[in-house]
Amino acid sequence: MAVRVQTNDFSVSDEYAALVHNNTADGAVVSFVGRMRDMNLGSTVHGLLLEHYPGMTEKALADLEDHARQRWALGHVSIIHRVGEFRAADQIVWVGVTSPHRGDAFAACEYIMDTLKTTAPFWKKELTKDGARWVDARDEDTQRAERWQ
Amino acid sequence: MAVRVQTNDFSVSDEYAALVHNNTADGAVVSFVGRMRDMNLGSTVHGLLLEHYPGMTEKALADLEDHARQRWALGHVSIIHRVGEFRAADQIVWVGVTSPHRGDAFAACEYIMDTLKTTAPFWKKELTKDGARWVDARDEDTQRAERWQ
Amino acid sequence: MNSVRILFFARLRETLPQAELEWPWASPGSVGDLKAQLRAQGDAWAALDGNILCAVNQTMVKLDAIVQPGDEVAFFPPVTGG
Amino acid sequence: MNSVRILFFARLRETLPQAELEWPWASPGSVGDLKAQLRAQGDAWAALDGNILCAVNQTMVKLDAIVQPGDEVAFFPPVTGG
Repeated sequence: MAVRVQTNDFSVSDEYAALVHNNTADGAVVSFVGRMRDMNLGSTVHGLLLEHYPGMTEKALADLEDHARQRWALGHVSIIHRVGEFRAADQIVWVGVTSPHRGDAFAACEYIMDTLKTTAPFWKKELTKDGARWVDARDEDTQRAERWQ
Repeated sequence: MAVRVQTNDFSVSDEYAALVHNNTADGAVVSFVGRMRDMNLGSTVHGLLLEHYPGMTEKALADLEDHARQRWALGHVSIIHRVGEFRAADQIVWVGVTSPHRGDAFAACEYIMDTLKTTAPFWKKELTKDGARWVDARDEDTQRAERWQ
Repeated sequence: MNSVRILFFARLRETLPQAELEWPWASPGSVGDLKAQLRAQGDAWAALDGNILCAVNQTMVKLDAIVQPGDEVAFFPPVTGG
Repeated sequence: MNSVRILFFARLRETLPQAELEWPWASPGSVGDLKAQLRAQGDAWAALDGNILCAVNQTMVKLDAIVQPGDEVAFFPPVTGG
């Protein structure tokens, strides 16, 4: 499949359809959608800016797909990460994985998200009533990523 | 949300839309779709019959949702399992879960599928060129379900 | 009520002489007792000997669970949905 | 080529005096050396002292990785996408 970094929105329906099109070998399809929450650390967040490192982001996502394929039996993999400006409930990231095996599909999808969180060069800046603030990396994300090593 | 046992197909697009409708609290959406494969145990499978225990199936799926909610912080949960006759690539089962937390959404979705596989009263019968055969339960499924206990 | 309603599913439903039946059951007893009574009807009921699961009133139970008169009892092979 | 191109992102990009620059780099040396040279320009570059990640030619590396003349080097805070 493909990885994409884009400002425009994606359609879960279209992305799902692409994963299963002409695919009778894979019984399992696992997908993750990351959306903007309206609350974080107690303040109401009314907007989000997502900055990235153009070029490296695409490379980092492609590497994630490669590493996942080395580890699990996967059919199709698609990763989309949006950048730019977001409002509450906007879709930010999509990861879709198909496999003949349910366990492989779940593991690969979660691995990609966990590892993306610590290795792909995206940075979030939240807009709250008290102003803009860069989001700090969370220890929990580091720990979740380390489980896969 | 709801659990449903039905003969008719479901729309991934509609089910996803229902999970996130008016939902700005949950940043994570994980979904699983189980589809009919055209191969199993080395034979080409051209059809599948899915029998169930009416009444108990709905109860078993509702129990799965309850147990998942006791264990993880979940927003919406939907579980759909079809019964009847299937062809290759047909959709059989849908599990969709939302949560403020990515880890909870992944765990709950996988827990529901793993536990469904060993506790919900559905039985598959495969139609192959050599005739019909009941699908045997797999040790792997039992082991996957036991991980959650 | 002095009987239980018994249902069989999947391979059992096809293999046993009956897919469902009413069975005399005047007082509480275990699932294991009920299964033994059914099996004692003859070799046509041998399919009950294998790895068979049981639900009482639509909840999965073990062989030592108690069946009350009026209960719905189901026997079936390990499940294979999903 | 006797320089490297340096990029900063997110909080670093906003905090440091420059968002990107060309830096003289005539022969191979470590990321740690390069970072120390940048930091030595003055306290306006103190933001480099924290927990800062580095990528050379768009691959994440550690401080002991070697930077060649002509490389693209990026410094940035821990990532927070997804």
